[in-house]
Amino acid sequence: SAPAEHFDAVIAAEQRIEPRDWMPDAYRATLVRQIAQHAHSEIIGMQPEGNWLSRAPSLRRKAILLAKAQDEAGHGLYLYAAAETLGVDRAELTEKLISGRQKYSSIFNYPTLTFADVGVIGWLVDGAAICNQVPLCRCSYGPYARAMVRVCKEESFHQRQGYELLMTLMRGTEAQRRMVQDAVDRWWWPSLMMFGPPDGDSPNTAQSMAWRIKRHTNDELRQRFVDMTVPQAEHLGVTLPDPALRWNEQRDSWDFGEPDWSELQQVIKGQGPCNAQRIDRRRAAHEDGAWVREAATAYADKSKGQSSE
Amino acid sequence: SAPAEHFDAVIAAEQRIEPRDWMPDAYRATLVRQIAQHAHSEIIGMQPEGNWLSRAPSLRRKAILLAKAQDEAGHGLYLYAAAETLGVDRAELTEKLISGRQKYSSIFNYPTLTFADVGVIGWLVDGAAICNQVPLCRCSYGPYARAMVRVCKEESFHQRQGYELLMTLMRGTEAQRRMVQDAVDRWWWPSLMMFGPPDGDSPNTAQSMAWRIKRHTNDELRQRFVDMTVPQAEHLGVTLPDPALRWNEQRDSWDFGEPDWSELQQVIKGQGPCNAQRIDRRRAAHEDGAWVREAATAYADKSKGQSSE
Amino acid sequence: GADLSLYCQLLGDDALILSQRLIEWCTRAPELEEEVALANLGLDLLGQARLLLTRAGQADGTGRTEDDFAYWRAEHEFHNVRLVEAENGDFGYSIARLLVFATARRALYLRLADTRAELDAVLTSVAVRGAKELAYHQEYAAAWTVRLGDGTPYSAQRMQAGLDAVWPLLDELFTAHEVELRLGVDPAELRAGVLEELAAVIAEATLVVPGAAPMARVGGRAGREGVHTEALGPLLAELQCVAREHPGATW
Amino acid sequence: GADLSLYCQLLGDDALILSQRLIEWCTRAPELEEEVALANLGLDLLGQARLLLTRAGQADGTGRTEDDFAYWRAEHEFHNVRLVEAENGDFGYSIARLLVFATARRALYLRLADTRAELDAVLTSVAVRGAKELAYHQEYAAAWTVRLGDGTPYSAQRMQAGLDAVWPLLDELFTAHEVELRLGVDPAELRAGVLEELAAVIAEATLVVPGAAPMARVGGRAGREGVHTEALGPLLAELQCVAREHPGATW
Repeated sequence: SAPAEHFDAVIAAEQRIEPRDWMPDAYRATLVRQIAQHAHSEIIGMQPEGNWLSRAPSLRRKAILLAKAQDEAGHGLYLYAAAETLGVDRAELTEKLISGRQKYSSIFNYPTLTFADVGVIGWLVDGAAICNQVPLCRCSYGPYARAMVRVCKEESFHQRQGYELLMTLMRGTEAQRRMVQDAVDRWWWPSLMMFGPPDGDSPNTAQSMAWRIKRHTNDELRQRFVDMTVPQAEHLGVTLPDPALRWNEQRDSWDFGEPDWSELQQVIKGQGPCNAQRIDRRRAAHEDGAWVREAATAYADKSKGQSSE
Repeated sequence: SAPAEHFDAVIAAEQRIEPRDWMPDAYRATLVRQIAQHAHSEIIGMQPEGNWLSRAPSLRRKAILLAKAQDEAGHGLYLYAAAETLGVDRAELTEKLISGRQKYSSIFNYPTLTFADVGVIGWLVDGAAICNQVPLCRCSYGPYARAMVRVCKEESFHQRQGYELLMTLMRGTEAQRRMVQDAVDRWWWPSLMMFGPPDGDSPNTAQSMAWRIKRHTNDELRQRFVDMTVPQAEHLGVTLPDPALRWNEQRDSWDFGEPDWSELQQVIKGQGPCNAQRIDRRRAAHEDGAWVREAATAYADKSKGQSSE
Repeated sequence: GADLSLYCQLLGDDALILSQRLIEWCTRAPELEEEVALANLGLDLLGQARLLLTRAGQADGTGRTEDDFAYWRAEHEFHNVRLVEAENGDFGYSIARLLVFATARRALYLRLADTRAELDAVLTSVAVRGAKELAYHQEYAAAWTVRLGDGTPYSAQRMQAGLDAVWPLLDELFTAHEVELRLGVDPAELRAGVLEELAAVIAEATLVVPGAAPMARVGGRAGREGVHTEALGPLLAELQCVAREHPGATW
Repeated sequence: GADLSLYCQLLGDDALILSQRLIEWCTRAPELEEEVALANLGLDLLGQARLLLTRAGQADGTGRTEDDFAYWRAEHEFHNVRLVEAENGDFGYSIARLLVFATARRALYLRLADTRAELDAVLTSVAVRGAKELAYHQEYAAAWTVRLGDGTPYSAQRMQAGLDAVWPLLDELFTAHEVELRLGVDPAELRAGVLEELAAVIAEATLVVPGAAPMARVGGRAGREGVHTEALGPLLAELQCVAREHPGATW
């Protein structure tokens, strides 16, 4: 059919599909799922760092962290808006999040236990997110690609701030250095797992790549992240908790060990240290705010009624 | 009438009226009001000190404070039980407390701002309470008098613990001594106001004394408290914030200044620093616990049903 | 001088403590747009607090930094009004407090921004910028006051309850501390204008201006004199705990 | 030795942190009788914590006091299981946690109280007394579990939700820390008996034994290894704030 040919041609030409264009149902469903999960991750991702907002040990760090939380809420807004161009609405996606029918990135189901975690999340978690997201700036779906351009710009700013915090702590007291190393020990493996299962266990990758949603396999991105991060760790003076980590001359890359996929499976299944807590918080905010949203709607309706009189 | 004569005779003979005895309606109403207010004061009085339970700076002090809070809940229980012998029930009194129709001692509408406040409450507030309450051990209404015997014994234990805490702090650091003096500055005048308005403004005193509920006027008790406390303050090494305080050879008593009755009036009218907070907390506990009490009742009814089958 | 320093602490502490309360809304707001807005308000106030506390440490010659003031003072050394330290309550209470604070503080900043009566050039510049920020805070709070007041019956009740609960704390904003009198910036002069602005918003929200009397002071003292409510201690314990666990550390 | 000290810290930290959570119920309980009872439970656990932490400081020769352990350790130096640090939730959750903890800890104390296999005379005496106290805790929690489970439909739902939420934290009570293995007191041996006791109470409460899987560890570590949840930091900040504001002071 003509619309299907147009779709294929746009994809092949590396151009953008726009909301009014025809698209295969499966393409739409894949995008809705992925963009929603991404939006949910921004919103849930406010919690682990938000945990340190009230306790940030300097006013400057408090301001930086608060600005970051604000950015993340903003990213959530762009991404929900991008998902809405595909014919779903934000309220529906929120319902799916708080009822556990849609996922968010499992990394946020780990606890933040010291202020150094804030830095390590900026460095490793935002770093891994950027590896995942930069290719999405060229994603075949226009609104998503454009949202990602904005998101990536801010994320890399956050990443630099996280690294800068860690540099400061590593130049600080013995206790501060210990905090950083401990945070790295806890976050390293979960960060590697952010790229998803090994390629052999990732059946949807091929289709997503054919649709130019995804550009690289999970293992390619993971390797890119490791190669980028190892020298940064050395510069920082921390040890990555992987005895198998060594430079491979032939591959011109770092070899690294296997993450504990069974722990990831537990977390994905809902048994992570913070799954219940994260969803509970989001649900409580949603439920506690219901009367406020209802009031806003009622007021808007009244105002509309008056202005049309 | 015969019962009225019996009542008068018992009062005159300094004996006890018991629940089944006839008593004038006004006597009953006065006692219900006074015992309920007393019970409410025990329960609300848990809050100012309870505020420091989680932060007590040594485990020993934490244990002492927790035991005291437990005692106060216990006093509330005895006193509500004494009120119930007069034909009211605890649930009804609780409703009156949280709807503001019955009062509690205004002293608990002041905030506790440092750990020294815990000691000063023990010393001054419990001290003033004891001055008020010791004569109540000889009150004409039996159940109230007996409850007071038990309460007074524990209160004087609390008072000694409070004083001992203050002695420790006064032997401590400069900051600790400053905390004690600051707490004394804040609690001295409210403690004096615990004895109620000056005798000239206390129209019910005469009737209560005739009924042998009350044994001394407000001003008599206030003087007794001042005379008892001034030497304790000297021993402690704190200054009582009253420039008019001086020994009166002729009266063989301490002269002292006039409390700020207008501030007390504000607090009594509900505008104290903590009135809203104290009642809100009690109301929240009551409302949050409603489902628990309902469940206990439902279970008790079922069990009764089963055992009578 | 010492007076200017103390005055900067009065204003800086108000901003710091209210910013800390706004931060608590983060991940708890009724809508994502409110997450963004409340964080933004918190950032503005935090920014004002940093400038004011930094100025306080310069003005008295002690060289104390913003962090010295925020993390290393005891509760009785904080000079904020009791209004800003109260717990957040529900969204209605938080909006009511924000409305009252932003209206009063903007009026004050506008007065301090008047260079004809300049106290201090740094303070003037904080006030000029702060007045612009607070205009947005005031608008935001007013818009929500109206939406909630004229929304559903339930929201009207909660918004009214929020205003009623906040009202007793209003008085302290207009009760001069001695340093304000010495510097010739008596906030009592702002009272009538602020109350008028508040009354207009409350009327538009179809609500009633509360009649509640001011909250009593403690032997004549209140927040400005370091006598706070029981809400401040736990707030400071949280604010200060990490910094105090690592004395002398740099972050 | 160091092992005995660490073991006393494991048990002492559990008691200390749960006691701190019980204290939060004070002035918030559903009934005055519960105010008295929960304070009583908190006092018992606090008493156990004090004896155990005091013993810990003797056993390793450092002479650290109970207060040194409670007030001057950092979060990662606390060894309590994650179960005891979780926020109180509603009365149903608190009762569920209490039931689980009291049942498991009493079983452990009964074993430690067996003088034929005595590790340490002080520990034995704490265990003997503690087992008696915990028998009351267990009875109290069981009675409420049954009342709520077999009370109203709403209370049944909340009690079940409490059990469901607590269940993933059960596993850690039976997962041996290396020091427990070295001392020959593997808590895994208690698992079957404790689960049986719990199942009997839950059956009487007409509720269902939850099937929830254990909460994941973090790179293999959890509470015993100093890797806690986000609930512990704020609890410790509150617990420690006054003591830390006055280093070296005596109370």
